[in-house]
Amino acid sequence: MKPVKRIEIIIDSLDIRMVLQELEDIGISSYSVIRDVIGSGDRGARSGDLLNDAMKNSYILIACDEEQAEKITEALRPKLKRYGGMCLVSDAQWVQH
Amino acid sequence: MKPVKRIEIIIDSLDIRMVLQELEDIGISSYSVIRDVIGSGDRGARSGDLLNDAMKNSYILIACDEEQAEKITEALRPKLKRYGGMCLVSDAQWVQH
Amino acid sequence: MKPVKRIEIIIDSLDIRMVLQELEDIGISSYSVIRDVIGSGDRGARSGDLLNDAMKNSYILIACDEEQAEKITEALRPKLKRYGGMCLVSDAQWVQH
Amino acid sequence: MLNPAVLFFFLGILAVLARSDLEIPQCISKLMSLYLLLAIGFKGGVELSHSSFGTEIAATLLSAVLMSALVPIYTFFVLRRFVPAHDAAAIAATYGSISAVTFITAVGFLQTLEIPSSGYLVAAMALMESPAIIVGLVLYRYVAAGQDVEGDDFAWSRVLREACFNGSVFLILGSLLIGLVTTDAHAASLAPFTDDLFKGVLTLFLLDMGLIAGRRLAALREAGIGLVLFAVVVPLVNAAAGVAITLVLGLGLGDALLFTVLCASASYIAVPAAMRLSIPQANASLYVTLSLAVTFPFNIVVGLPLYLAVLRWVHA
Amino acid sequence: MLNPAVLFFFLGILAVLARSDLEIPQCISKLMSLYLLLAIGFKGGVELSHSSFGTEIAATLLSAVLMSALVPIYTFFVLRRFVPAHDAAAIAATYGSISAVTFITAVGFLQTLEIPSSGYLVAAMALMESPAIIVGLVLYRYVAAGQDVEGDDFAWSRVLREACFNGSVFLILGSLLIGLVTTDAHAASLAPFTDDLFKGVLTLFLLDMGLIAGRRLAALREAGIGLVLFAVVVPLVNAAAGVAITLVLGLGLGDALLFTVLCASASYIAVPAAMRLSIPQANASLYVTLSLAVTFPFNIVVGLPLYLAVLRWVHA
Amino acid sequence: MLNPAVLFFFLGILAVLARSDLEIPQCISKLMSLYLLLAIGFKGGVELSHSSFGTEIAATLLSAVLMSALVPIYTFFVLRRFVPAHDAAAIAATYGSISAVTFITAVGFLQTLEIPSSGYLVAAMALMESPAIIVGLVLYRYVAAGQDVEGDDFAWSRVLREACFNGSVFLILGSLLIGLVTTDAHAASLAPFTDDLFKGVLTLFLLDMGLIAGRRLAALREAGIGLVLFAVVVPLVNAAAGVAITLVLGLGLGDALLFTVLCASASYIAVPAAMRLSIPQANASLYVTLSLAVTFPFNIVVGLPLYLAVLRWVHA
Ligand SMILES: Nc1ncnc2c1ncn2[C@@H]1O[C@H](COP(=O)(O)O)[C@@H](O)[C@H]1O
Ligand SMILES: Nc1ncnc2c1ncn2[C@@H]1O[C@H](COP(=O)(O)O)[C@@H](O)[C@H]1O
Ligand SMILES: Nc1ncnc2c1ncn2[C@@H]1O[C@H](COP(=O)(O)O)[C@@H](O)[C@H]1O
Ligand code: NA
Ligand code: NA
Ligand code: NA
Repeated sequence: MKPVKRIEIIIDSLDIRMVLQELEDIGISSYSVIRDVIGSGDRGARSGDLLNDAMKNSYILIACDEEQAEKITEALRPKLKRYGGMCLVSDAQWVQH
Repeated sequence: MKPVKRIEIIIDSLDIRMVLQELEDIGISSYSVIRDVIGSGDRGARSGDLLNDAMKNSYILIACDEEQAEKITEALRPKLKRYGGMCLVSDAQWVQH
Repeated sequence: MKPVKRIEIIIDSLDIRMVLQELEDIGISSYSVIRDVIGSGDRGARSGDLLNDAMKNSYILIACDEEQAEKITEALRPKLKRYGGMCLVSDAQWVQH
Repeated sequence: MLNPAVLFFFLGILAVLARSDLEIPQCISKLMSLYLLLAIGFKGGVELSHSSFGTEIAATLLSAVLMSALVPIYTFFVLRRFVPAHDAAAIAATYGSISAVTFITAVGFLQTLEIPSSGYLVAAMALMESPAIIVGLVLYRYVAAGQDVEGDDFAWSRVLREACFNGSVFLILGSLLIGLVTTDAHAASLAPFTDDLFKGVLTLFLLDMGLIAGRRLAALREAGIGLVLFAVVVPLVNAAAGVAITLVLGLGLGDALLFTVLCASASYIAVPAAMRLSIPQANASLYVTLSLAVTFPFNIVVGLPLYLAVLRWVHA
Repeated sequence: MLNPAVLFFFLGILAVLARSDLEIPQCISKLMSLYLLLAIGFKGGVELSHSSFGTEIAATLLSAVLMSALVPIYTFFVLRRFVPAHDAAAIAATYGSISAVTFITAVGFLQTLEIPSSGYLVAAMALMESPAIIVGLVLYRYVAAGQDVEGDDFAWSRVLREACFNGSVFLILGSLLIGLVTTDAHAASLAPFTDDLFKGVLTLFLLDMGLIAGRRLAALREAGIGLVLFAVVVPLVNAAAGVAITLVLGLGLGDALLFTVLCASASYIAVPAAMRLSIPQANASLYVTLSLAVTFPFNIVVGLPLYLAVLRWVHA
Repeated sequence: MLNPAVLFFFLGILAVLARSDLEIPQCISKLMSLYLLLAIGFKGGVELSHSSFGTEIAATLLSAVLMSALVPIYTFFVLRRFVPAHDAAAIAATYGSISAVTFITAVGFLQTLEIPSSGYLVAAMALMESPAIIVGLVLYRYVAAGQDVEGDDFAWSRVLREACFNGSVFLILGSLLIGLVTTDAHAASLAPFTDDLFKGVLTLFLLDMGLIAGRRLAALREAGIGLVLFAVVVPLVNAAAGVAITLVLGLGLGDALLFTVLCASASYIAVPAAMRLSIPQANASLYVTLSLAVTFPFNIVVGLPLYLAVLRWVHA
């Protein structure tokens, strides 16, 4: 098992394309996305019940090494500031295969 | 980055309103919810295939400080005892923005 | 609160039955599943937009003790090798109820 | 008689047994059940608007409510001998309440045989969902349970709201009322949706019900032979009571069949949701499986033609 | 006049107020809105293919675009006195743009009254979505905002694409063009889908809109009485302007109503999506709530009959 | 000839190219494909119940199975020169199997031209899904693969179940059998659902297919020009073989077209699912992209009119 950083991002569903583009730009090509997430935060409730993806969040999970984690959080910080959302970093072990 | 507690709750979808109400009551207004979760536990399989939300779970993710985490787990303990489900607490770093 | 291992598995949706069967075989009967996960990895993008569950992932979350975690990762390793996917292990506290 | 809708139900069960990956996403199940409830409620309301509200209707609705309240009582005392009080109460409520899908299948059955029925039976259906839940809870809390129920956060207000305003009751009653006040011109403009598609959607929906019921078959073993028998005998007893009541009330053949089917059917939508909140100790897998994997197929396959034959015989 | 579609809208609101768990999954909402946009676009195109493109059509489309561009300007300067510039710009764009659902409800309303209308109004609808967004952004970025907009990653290309190629505009215009080139035989083979089901799907969809609007009612308090008044008065002002324009253009009654309704309606699909990307500071809850929970119900309940009465009076 | 269904397919592709956010949720795609499979199977069964089972039918079904088994063999040996054995086997199985959507589009195409066809071609379609999968696997495991396949947890039982009982095969065959035993009165009561809506749902579904295919276009570069050519030439070769067989069998024009289209089409539902389980090394993106983004559009746009013209010519 290999120690990795586990990055969780919650961001507006409308911004997901932009974030994935950002990840690609900094060379991250492995990630997982859960598209339908609702919630509540500083910008109020997001109930996910409109006719499009406005008012809905998505969840991104990335397992990567420490250096990449650094890059990702640096790239995301201004986006999170501008568009809202949340980003958590924690530790995990990657089961090698 | 700021150290935070990362609380994960899995609970019956029918109870989700109640849990969110409980969170509001103790002053937690930031959380994320994934509504369609299936699973299996002490009370058997939950296949999520009925015509309503019976037999289905929801997942709640909360990033908060240690004190709030304490409050949340205390408030949830009796609910989990009565209605089933699970609650995990782990450590994470919050990317400040 | 009781320390537990928190196992996260991301695997092809078509393989989910097989993985759950594997879990049952080694005596794990408590788990949660999120069925609709998309992503990208070594085997390219998985956009989840075909007419069946090909090209889509599922997410499994298991809280268990260390010994069980060992068993699970050992059982999954060859599957992950053959079918792709990812498995992370991290630490958490189980809120007892 | 080979009704394609019923055959699709069996196709669904077969798909599960053959371990096929045939599957209908839950939101599609929800769409179909929303559609069927809206259509049946609306059509019931439109029909009702053409009939005059008389004592027959009032007597039928009253009998429906009474049946829904009485069935849980006798079944509860029978069940208590075999299962814990919380399970007995939950199963009793299940059998006192009704299954909208069974009712809708019966309406389709009558349509095919061109036997007329009245719209107010839809109102009877909606009224029969809640009394059983309330009676089941009263039995559990005041008759059976000891320290079990002390200090829990039970609130009648929440349970009553759940019992009376749950989605399906709300939609049926709402659609019925809207149908009642809708002009014939408006109703006609909706007919391609509410009428013409009805049988087809019901067919696809029964395929889905077959898949759902099939997946529950494995849980039957857990329930045991005694409860499975219960799930066949109680509908028959209730249907017999229903037939007797329709004779007293003097209902026409179609209405009598619908009334009988309501008595014989058991809930798997409203009751499980209400029980989870009010008797969480009860084993949901048990009561859902009995009503969904035994009583529902029994009613639509054996029950419908049987009840009709009996009604034809006693009405003659 | 008791239109069942409108009654179902109220049933949805009532379900929220009664705290019923009635709910329509989001993918079903999407299915219904896809269907309605496709059907309305396609039928508009087919009708258009039977009429000759003349100056009346060109003048109407031009007026539509102008209205969509001018409304945000006056509303922006009104709003700036009460709310921050970013919210003012977002709300202004919201009211300059249109609501496809309101338009579709108006088409259903005309069908019931058997008042004819032309297909090119569908084109007008599609053309009115984007100008308001662009004008709103120009006002915000070049008129009002100071250091707010410096150094952000704003890109007109991305916003224009969002404004012009968003899913609903794209589907309406695409379906319109396809309808335009479709032969009558093909159109007839699609009619059971695009025509016969239209009213029924609209009815179920309005139930859903009622649920969605109902859930937003709580947010009205946050908006305050001033903005709620705004959400009723501005549609009336715009409708009055619309009526005047239809007189100048000499439109028939049905077309005039549709044009008026477009002017009076406010967006809650395209604009929120575009605003999120371009003015993320704006409070989405504010502008979505005003258009969805105030202006939309106002237009379909009070507006439609009112505008029709006025148009009948001025056209006479 | 401007068929709106095909135009909607292009609208979908265009939406992707224009980077519009137009999107159809996956569960809606599933609903539409469930509906289309059920409708086509059921109607096929009903038609079949009116025809007598003779040698023509038996010979056609046998030829269909043979084509499905033989196509993978020749394509496999061609492909092996260009791609690794696991990809060759997976692509070979893809082209031996069939695409239900292409078949359904062809049925719609015939309906529009009012060319009659027989129900048993639906059975042929269902029978052609599995043999190709099995032959592809045999080739891979016993002809090509070396140490690759040693020690893996491959189980024929699991793969055969997947190949024969996968959701779409199961639903088509089940619906066909139910259609076969359904009385005309029952079938008529389902017609507004199974017949009248068919073209409309197909149209919306092709919009969805356009979106899905459009998203795969980017992956074509990865496949390379050689494989793209393969994805156009092999359908033509198989179609030619199909035409020859229909001449030998003496099929009518409509049946001949459907048979030819089955030969020419390539799978993107059943085969990808089966390959994932049995040849996980194969690059799914490759074979799905070829069949979905090249062969499928080629068949419905160029193929259908071309094959019909050729068949008309040879049949004359
Ligand atoms: N502390 C938190 N814990 C969990 N989720 C959060 C938290 N803060 C924000 N979120 C998620 O991020 C979304 C946007 O947050 P905000 O920008 O603060 O409104 C919310 O709708 C939540 O889904
Ligand atoms: N150890 C566990 N790991 C992951 N999920 C669990 C675990 N235990 C319970 N769950 C989830 O919580 C739900 C209710 O659990 P229970 O009350 O034990 O039946 C289950 O259906 C699972 O989704
Ligand atoms: N480093 C990672 N972080 C997050 N998710 C991953 C990662 N690697 C793989 N995955 C997920 O696992 C799936 C299969 O991975 P792979 O077998 O590498 O193609 C991907 O589609 C992702 O959803
Ligand atoms: Na009953
Ligand atoms: Na407007
Ligand atoms: Na083929």
